[in-house]
Amino acid sequence: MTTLIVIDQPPYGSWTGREAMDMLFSLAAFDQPAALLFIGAGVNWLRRSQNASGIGQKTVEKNLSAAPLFGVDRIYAEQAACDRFLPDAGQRVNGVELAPSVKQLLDQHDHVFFAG
Amino acid sequence: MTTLIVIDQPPYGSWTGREAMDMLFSLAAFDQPAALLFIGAGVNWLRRSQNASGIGQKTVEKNLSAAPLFGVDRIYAEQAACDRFLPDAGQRVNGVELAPSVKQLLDQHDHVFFAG
Amino acid sequence: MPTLLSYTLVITGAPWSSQAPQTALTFARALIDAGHRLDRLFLYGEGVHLASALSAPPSDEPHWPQEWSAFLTEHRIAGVACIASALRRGLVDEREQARYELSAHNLRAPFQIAGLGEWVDGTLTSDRVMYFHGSA
Amino acid sequence: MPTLLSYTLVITGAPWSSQAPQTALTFARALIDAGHRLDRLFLYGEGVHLASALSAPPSDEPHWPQEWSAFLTEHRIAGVACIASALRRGLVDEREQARYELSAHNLRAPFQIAGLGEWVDGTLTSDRVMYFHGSA
Amino acid sequence: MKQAQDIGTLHILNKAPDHPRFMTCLSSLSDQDTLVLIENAVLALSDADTALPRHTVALEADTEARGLSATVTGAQQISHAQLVELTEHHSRIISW
Amino acid sequence: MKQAQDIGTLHILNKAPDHPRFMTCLSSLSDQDTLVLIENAVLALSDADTALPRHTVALEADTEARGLSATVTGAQQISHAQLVELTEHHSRIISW
Repeated sequence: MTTLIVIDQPPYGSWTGREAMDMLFSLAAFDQPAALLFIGAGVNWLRRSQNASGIGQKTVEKNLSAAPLFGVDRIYAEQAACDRFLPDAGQRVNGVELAPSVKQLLDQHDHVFFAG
Repeated sequence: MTTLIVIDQPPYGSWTGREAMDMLFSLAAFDQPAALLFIGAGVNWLRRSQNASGIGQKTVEKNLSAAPLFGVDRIYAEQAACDRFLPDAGQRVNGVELAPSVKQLLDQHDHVFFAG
Repeated sequence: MPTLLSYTLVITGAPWSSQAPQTALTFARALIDAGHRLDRLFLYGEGVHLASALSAPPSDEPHWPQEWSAFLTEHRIAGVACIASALRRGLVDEREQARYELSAHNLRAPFQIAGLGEWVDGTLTSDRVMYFHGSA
Repeated sequence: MPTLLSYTLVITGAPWSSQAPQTALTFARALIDAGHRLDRLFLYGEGVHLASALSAPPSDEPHWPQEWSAFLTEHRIAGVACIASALRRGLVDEREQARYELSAHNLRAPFQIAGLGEWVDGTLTSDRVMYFHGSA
Repeated sequence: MKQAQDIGTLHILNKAPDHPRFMTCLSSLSDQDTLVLIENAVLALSDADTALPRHTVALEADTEARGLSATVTGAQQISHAQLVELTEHHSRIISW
Repeated sequence: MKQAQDIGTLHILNKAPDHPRFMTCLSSLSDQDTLVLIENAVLALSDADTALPRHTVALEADTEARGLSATVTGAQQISHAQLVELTEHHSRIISW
């Protein structure tokens, strides 16, 4: 069974994305294949050079870069949302695959759920 | 000082609108002039014939019809949002004034805040 | 006659900021009435507030923590609040109270506190996993 | 030199579901540093969770209830959680615990529980009233 | 990766029509999928700006609460028992 | 009903650009108003689909958190101390 977790909320404004990452890592810890998809304003998770110390939080970039180490299969980002918020590939963290069709990606996974 | 409370969330899906009504009634209890403005999907508060017993809640229509009794000055609804969700005046509860311009209404009040 | 199925329900929306606990409860009752089995209710994120023992809404308002608690007890269904979500948001049982030297515990019976492994187990063993989110 | 002003801050967004408690705290520190006065912090709706005495986030995460509590205590500022919002959501002091025969109380000092009159008073007497909502 | 009994996906949507997730959901449906409107999403039935897909149903408790049950023409109204039946017949369910 | 010192309203906006309240806010501004982007709203600075008004400022702690502080050109970045100053000079403040 393959699981896809979808994040459409931007980072820092709420905790839902972080808690979805915890779910992702739990699946990986139990050797369950899992991937992550950022859509809409959620793609702002993927911007380089974040520094959340001024708002008293930990930078989410570190959570993300840990994903491959924890056995997370793939990190996808909606193409249209990247065109809107992060058009230049150099603005994005490494290892992100662009998804031209959200629908197609949803169809490829057995278990799909949103981060709250 | 006149206060305008703005509700842009539909009823039942959350408690913010109800809690904003409590704020409205508190102002009125202290003889402070207060009015209510529904915008966007919030205009769905104003539909007739609601019956929330099947979802275990009290129907908000009753909260609304109490407003004039409690000394609330006016109830406004954004014209464009009504055109979208409640185009027929007969669908709306009594005593609602249509506001063609949200901006103008905000400008007419000293203290403006949103229901959460 | 349909095949009987097992379900895991996950609630992430809080009572009084979402309709999720109420929708999930009506759904849970309907699935039991249809002869299916509810393996587990899992509370995550803001959903953990449903397990509060201290909620005291006005008597003419719904009391979702109480209603869920009665339902879980009647049908002997496990209700689990995720430990990480719960600790952040101030929902603790006696054990966590002691561990973190807190002044009280406020977890409503029969809810328990446990890790995300309970949710992973649900995704692996229940026939259906359904999520009840907030709508904002 | 600017005129010194008085402020009432209202938080409606919950810790861990919104940035509101953190934004409001940084703003509150800046207004005190500028010589202004904070009359009162008023917690409403989901914002009442900021007054939980039982929050226990991981030690490397921000602890907003603790930080706000320390700030209010240091500057002798009133922190008020709306009673109706708080009772629904399971935030109670000793008095409400007794009145509703609950198993515990979980209001963090120096927060108090009081009615919306405190907020109305803020709108009438403070020079500025500012709202910190959730962003979802 | 699809289930054996491929009758499409059951999409359960609870967001109001002006929520960004609402449109993402609508644009992610296949012809054989079924869309269930619950909670705030039933307001789409009264929304002049929203065109709903063919296989749309709405939870009656939610349409009734919002004063819509008498006027709805765009979707069949279903009970919670019928929603349970839909989940019996769809092994793939997405909650939006 | 306007205050004596009429320099416009201070609008403090914390919603992401795809939130319905974001557009309502932008369409409710007058020329003499000031818009402060905080929290998720600072993402508008990187949003190809949003045109911001002339008097827009953004809270620097929030642009930095989101990796935007180095690239922002559409708005002045301000500290919390400067936000306090703005609230000194505006008796009329709306938090969106």
